[in-house]
Amino acid sequence: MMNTYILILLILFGGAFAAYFLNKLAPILSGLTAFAATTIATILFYTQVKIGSQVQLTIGGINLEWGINAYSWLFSFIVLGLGTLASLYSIQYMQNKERQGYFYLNFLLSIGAMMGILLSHDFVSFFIFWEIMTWSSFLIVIYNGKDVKKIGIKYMIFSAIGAYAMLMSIVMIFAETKSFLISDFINLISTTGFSNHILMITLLLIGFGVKAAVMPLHVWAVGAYSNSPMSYTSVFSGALSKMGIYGFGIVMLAAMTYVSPTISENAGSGYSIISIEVIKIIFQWLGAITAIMGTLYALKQTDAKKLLAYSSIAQLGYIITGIAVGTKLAVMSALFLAVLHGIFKGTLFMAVGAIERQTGTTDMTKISGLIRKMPWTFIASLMSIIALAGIPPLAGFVPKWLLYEGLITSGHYFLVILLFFSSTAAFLYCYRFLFGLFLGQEEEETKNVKEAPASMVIPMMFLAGLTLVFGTYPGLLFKPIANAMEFVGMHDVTWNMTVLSNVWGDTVSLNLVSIAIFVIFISAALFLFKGMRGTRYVTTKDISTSGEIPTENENLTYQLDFFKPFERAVAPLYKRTMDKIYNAIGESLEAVFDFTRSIYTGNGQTYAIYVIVFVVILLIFKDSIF
Amino acid sequence: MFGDYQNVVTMSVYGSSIALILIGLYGVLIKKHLMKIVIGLSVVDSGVNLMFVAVGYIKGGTAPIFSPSVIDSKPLMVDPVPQALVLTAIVIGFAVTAVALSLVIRLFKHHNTARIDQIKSLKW
Amino acid sequence: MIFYVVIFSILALLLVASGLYAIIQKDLLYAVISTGVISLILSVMFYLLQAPDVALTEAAIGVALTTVIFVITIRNTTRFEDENDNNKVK
Amino acid sequence: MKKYLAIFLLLIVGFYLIQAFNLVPFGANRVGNIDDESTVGAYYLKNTVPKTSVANVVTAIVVNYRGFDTLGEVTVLFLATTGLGSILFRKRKHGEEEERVLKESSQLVKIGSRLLFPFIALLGIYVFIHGHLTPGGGFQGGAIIATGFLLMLVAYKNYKLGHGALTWIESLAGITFAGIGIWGLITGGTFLENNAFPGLGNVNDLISGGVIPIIYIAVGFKVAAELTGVLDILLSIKPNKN
Repeated sequence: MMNTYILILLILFGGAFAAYFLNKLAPILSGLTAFAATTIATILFYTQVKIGSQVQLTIGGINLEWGINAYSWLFSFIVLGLGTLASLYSIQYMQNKERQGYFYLNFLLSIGAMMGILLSHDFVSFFIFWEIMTWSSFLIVIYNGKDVKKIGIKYMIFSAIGAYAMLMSIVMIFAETKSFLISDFINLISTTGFSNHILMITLLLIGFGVKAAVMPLHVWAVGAYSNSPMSYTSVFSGALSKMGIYGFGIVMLAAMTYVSPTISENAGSGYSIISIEVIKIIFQWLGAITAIMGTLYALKQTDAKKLLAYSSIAQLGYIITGIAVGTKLAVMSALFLAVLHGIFKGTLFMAVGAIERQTGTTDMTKISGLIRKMPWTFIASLMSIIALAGIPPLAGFVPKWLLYEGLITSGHYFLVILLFFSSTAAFLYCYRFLFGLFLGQEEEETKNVKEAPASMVIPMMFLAGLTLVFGTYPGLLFKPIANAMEFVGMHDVTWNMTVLSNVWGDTVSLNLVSIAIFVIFISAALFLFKGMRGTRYVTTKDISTSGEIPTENENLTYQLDFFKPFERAVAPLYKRTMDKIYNAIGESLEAVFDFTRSIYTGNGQTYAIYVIVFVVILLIFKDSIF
Repeated sequence: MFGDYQNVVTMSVYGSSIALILIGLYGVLIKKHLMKIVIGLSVVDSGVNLMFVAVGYIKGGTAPIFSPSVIDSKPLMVDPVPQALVLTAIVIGFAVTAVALSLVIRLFKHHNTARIDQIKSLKW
Repeated sequence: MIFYVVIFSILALLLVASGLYAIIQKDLLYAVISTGVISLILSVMFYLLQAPDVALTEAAIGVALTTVIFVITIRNTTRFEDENDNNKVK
Repeated sequence: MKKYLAIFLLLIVGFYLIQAFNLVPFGANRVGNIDDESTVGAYYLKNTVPKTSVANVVTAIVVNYRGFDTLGEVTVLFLATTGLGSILFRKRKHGEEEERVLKESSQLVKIGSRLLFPFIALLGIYVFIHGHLTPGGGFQGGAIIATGFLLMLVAYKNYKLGHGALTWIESLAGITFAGIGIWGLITGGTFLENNAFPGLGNVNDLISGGVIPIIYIAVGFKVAAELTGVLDILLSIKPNKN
């Protein structure tokens, strides 16, 4: 079993370096290498590795453990599945770009590191793989070479904050439990003191929160998601951010829900429950605020990439709320959404990447009416958008239903209102995305655009098809999720293959819903096709302007100020961006640095005087010091 | 060996080494010209070397060399260890001075001045 | 032995004097020559302190080579500590 | 203001330095009884002649007991030369002759330098060949030879130094030093093993002391080459034309 783990990692990491060097021979080879490596790793993983297998290692006197459990098994779907499809997609997407060896090196390194994170059951290897993941993704973020200073440094700073927080927490955990094993951490956390407990959990959650783009730590995400090549962004947003959720889940679910019953028996440490509750409430609200703010900012964007990036942040907010609420239904919905978000956001980023490759831009004000040029991309986007918006019969409906039900049954009514508002507002940007890119008038510039090549369409369509499958048979995903929850201590999770039900006895048969919708869809399509014959195509210039002649400067594109009234309504919320707050912090830090500069003058002689002053102080007080 | 004048010798040897160290340090701390700073460093170097050798000196001792005439008589010899250390220190001091001076030349070529109050590129 | 006492005190006085001169003198060339003098006196002192090896090294490296590289540096930079004085001589 | 602060601080430092020197009275016997080897100095003084048959104890310490240190020291010198070369590196224009910017010396200086140079070199070589018998050794001899070259460099405007030869001498000398050390490792068991090579011989013979004279000769050549290199680099800078 050990050999299989090592083999999988060896294939991914070795493939990374092979891809780098094969690029010298022919750039296409490195893409093929990446695809081969991910495919082989996937096949190997799902044929050779069994859930629950684990191996003990002792390195340098420290007990380490590698293994796979039901919980990490669930996340391996996203990592390996999305990794394989994205590497297939990359072959054509990256075709004529420079430095492909560099790209694939880091691509495979980050996928291998994610697998390593899922495989490691101890904090040492966990942290090492975490850092490899951070660095490789950082190197891809700066791959384009533009805005490196702004985006790359932002990402690096936040990653560093997260990593240091995590490292501190790991060291504290080791000091408390004398072990690096995650299972020991989970079992022993209830015995630690109050302040240590809070500090360890908070630091760990900061570390994971950075990757999961929780509200105050999300600033890096938009730039990083939109600046890296889209084939990687689908992995970045789809899988890499889920590593944050993975860690979040470990801390939240295992260390909190699992242990709290034993604490309540131990009357002396009742404060631990309070601390858990406080952290839970904080993160519920942070998740909800993240969801709302992400949605609102997504509305404002005119760039499709940034729109999707903000949408990712919003969706991650839902997941975090779900996990932080901690009831069975909420957690189930969160895990479902985690997998599903990987699927539909991966598709959407791939679709945007295809559009970028074919038209050269992702600015929604510049392109429109691509529906005729890129029908397959449109279908994939449409399905993913429907899934994102949570409309049946596609899979997005399932987690939303579960989440609302979970929140209402556990009494979080205000959160429900927030999330409901957020997901309603999400319809707006979903519509804008579809309309801006695919519908509307055809532009002159996009006249000669063709559909993306098959190797890019196939992954998209495959993932879009998955949303349909999971929408009709959510039980396929409920099963591993239930196993995973069983593993982290939530027993007796009930689920049904095709029927959603709630505690009040309402049931929704997804099969029936699907059939009904198909019937409506087909009849509507028949109706539309019949009526479409007489459609007249007009150019963009042919717009009624109430008799006034538009000047050259007037932009008549629909995309600009698309939701202006709505934006005006929620304008107060836009005022305080997290960016501004961080800038204010930065400015006040600079004042501190100015003070430091008056001590560290950069003048060697001043330093020499400091040394001598220090020596003199030592000499004068030598009797009291030594 | 020096009889009543022991204090005079002690003061002249130790005192001059302390004086050299302090004078050199003063140059390093106060002088604004880079050459003066390097000269100060070299003066401190000299003072420290003198201090080492003086500490190793033994009254009435001879140089630690067993010439044919003294090889059997086992005379009193001064401590050879500080001398070996100072030997190294002098050569290294030369290397340090050479590199420092080349940096001075480089800085002068770049800024057209060798006064540190006028070279501001690394200060704020 | 009064001879040694006198020699040591004279050497020490010369040492301190040339050290002060090396630091105070504004003309760097004189200051550098003064460091050469320090090395020379030191070399004598090392010899008197029964360290002929060190004396030889100091004589060869301190007196000759260090002084020479200082002089070469002065040739390549400025002669006076106060750089406005450079226009006076030349 | 800063000046008086510095003087004040230095006076305090000086006060404590004087106090420190009070603890080590000048001229007191700190080596102790040589025979009971109570101090390092006593050990060296007692064992140098019987164990290495080198007359000059300082040489024995520098080259043998602390041979590693000397190897590092030679490396530092080498690095200083290299660093100097790289700091003062100037890209020569195509076809530009290497030329030192010096005034033409008078005939007297030229002839005198030429006359003196062989004797200076001879003195230097004498000093490092007899390093184990008399005061002096590789560093001193090398420095003396370098002063000889300095004389030639200053006297003759276009005195050509064979850079290839300098590099070769330096490298060979360095390799000899390290090679002797490794040879000791092979035959005697320790790095820089003393009697690995020609045998110890009798004290005060020219050929005695094991590998110590050989190493010191190598060091002498190396130091001479390095110091000459330093001088050559410094002399070949073009001053600013102002």
